[in-house]
Amino acid sequence: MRRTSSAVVALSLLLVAGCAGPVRTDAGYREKANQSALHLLSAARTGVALADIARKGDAFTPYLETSVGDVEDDALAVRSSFATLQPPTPVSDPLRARVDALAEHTTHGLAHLRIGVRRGDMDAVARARAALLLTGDRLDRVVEGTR
Amino acid sequence: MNTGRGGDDTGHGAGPGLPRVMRLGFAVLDRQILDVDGVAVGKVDDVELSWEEGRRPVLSALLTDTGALGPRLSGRLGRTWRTLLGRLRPSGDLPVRIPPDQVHTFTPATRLTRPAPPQTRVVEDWLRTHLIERIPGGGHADSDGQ
Amino acid sequence: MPTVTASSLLGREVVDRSGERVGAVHDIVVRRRDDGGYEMAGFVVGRSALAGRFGYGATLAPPTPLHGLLAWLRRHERYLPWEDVADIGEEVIRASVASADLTPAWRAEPR
Amino acid sequence: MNRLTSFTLGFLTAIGGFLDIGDIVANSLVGARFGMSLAWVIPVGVIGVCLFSEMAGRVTAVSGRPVFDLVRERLGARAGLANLLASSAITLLVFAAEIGGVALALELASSVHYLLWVPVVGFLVWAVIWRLPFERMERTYGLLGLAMVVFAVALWRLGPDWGALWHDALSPAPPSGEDWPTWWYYAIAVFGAAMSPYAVVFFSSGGVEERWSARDLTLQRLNVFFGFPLGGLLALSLMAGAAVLLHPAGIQVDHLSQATLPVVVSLGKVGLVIAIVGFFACTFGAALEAGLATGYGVAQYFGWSWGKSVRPVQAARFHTLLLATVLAGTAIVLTTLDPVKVTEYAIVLSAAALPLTYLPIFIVANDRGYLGDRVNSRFTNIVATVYLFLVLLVAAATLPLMLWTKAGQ
Repeated sequence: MRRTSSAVVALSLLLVAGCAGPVRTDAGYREKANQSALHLLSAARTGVALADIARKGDAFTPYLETSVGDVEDDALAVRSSFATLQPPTPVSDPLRARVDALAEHTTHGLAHLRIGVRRGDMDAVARARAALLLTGDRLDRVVEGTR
Repeated sequence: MNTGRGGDDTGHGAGPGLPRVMRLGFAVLDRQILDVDGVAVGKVDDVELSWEEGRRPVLSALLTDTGALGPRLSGRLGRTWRTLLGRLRPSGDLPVRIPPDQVHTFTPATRLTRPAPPQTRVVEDWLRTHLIERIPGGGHADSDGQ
Repeated sequence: MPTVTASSLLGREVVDRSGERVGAVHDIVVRRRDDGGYEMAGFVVGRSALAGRFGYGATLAPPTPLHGLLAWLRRHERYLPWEDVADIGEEVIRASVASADLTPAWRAEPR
Repeated sequence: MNRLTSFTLGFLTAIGGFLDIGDIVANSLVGARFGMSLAWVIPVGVIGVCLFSEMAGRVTAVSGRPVFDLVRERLGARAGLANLLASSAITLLVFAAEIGGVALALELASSVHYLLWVPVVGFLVWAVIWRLPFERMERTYGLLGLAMVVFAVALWRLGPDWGALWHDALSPAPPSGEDWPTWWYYAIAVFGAAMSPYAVVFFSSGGVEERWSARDLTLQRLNVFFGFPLGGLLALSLMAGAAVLLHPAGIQVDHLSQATLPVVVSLGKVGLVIAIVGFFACTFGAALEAGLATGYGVAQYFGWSWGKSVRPVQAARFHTLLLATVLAGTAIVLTTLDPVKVTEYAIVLSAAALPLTYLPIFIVANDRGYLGDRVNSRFTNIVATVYLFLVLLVAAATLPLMLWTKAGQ
């Protein structure tokens, strides 16, 4: 009983703490940027893998649509929550600009991929793949640089 | 009359038969009650002891049903429990009493020599007639499990 | 005819002749009479709620590596036969003997 | 049915029945994020669940008493009720996670949003519990769950560097960029996924439903001791597939679709179809188990008549409770909480709740009054005591780690 109620309290605390709280230091901001880049990287690389699968005809359209849609939603959520973070000092401004731009590239790339998959347009899928691959590598460098 | 450390001395029936000496909390309390047909009646929610002045107390009844369980869940939880049940069954909530001479064996489950007392089936019967019987297939036996 | 429920006896405090605390009621021992009814034989009294609640001492043996631990937890366990009960009160059960005279094993009771 | 067929069926059921949404999510997620560095937890969990199920199965077969019967009996009315409430709450969460998992598998196959599938799945689960005989229900979903073998085939087709995988598995430390508390937190998740208490409650209650006797004991033991480790191997191949393909790419598993990537990349459409069938069977089967486990627990605590093998009209309270469980579980998923996140919490909390059911079983497995000569052997007792301390440690560490790591973020 006591365990259940404390679990409920813990859960609600986590849900509150999980949402992006205010960031007061540049180091804290870097950590948030690192987390956001990690999630974007995961989304972009998933997009690349799905594009490969689509081009080889290795999966059915409903699967591809759902899978791309899943990571596109993730990337959009990361992008909007990162955009609402206030950089504590101007020192963080370049990092903000970089991650923000890469977030935009990721969501765009995934949107193009989704459109291409749905239309069965393999040229569009190939273009989206190339863009996501490039974005992924850049995100990788951000992740390494903010560790 | 010392029975030593023999098997029937220890509170468990090695087969049918009643133990000579047993611990109530260990061997009786909170055990499943099954009636003569093997139908689950409830748990031994409490045990009643009574005595005549100057005599040893004797085991006078096994108590079951929410009326016996409620007081055991004392504290805040127990009080809530009692209020809740008071609302469900306003007609007084006396526990169901089972005289010890109706017990065939105590462990591992309390087996009775009679069918279940009717009071133990009030909620069960209500739910059956008002809900379960009305869903198609309610009377269907799960033959593979038999 | 006075009645009492087993659950209200379990956990009740037990003191000896001089008022010194022996422990709390862990279990109630009953024995079968020739007429088939069960009568009270005595109380198992102990201090460790953990060991007492699980019911060690009857058919239940502690798992091999925990023998020592359980024996240690049960070191205060005593058997209080009905003959040595002076009074069953609302709060405490009073014994008519000194706690040092009580034996640990409930089964060693002469019957 | 002759003994060999019955053994084969039971054994295959145990392999497929081992996996559920918790195993799928935990092992893929951990493989993608931590490589093989947490692979050691799977054997620890599998040995634990074998031990736990064997004790519970033995007590059930010899005495006919399932888990919550014993919980009430050994812990008493109050502690037993507290135990029941905590266990039921967590099992309900697991049930919701499984329903969400079935809906997600259907979404992958149809691209119809999973929330639209949830009521359908809820109804199907209830209908199967209501009508399908116990043994057929257990076998169908266990056998279909064998489709998860596709993950082992996929791993082999991916052609990993086995030496490197083995080396990673033998270096239990967080990979760069991850800290120790998070690593330990996910170790608990993998442990909780392998050693799920609801499955043991279901297993022992199922023993009563199928009327095991001491004679069935050997068969049950064989099923457990061979089936569960092989199920563990499938869990390991889920983890290894993710470690080989997703970990180097930096892909994290936040969705069921990402867990299917190793199969689709190496086996294409055929692999995808089989994997979706496997997901469906594992999660649907586990939804049935978790739903029934909630009903079993409550009915056993109060001593009601219960079970699928009696006609529903003879177990009205039990079936009303099951109906309420299905409705509550479905409602939890319909709140749009992410089913994958619900799963993560459910497995971690299951691990924390393990002592609640493990301890009473362990105590009773040493009661000669119940088991006569079939009480735990000295060896079993030593191993079981080690696991007792392990589950207590896990239970104590879970909430602090959850808070410290913000649930593994």
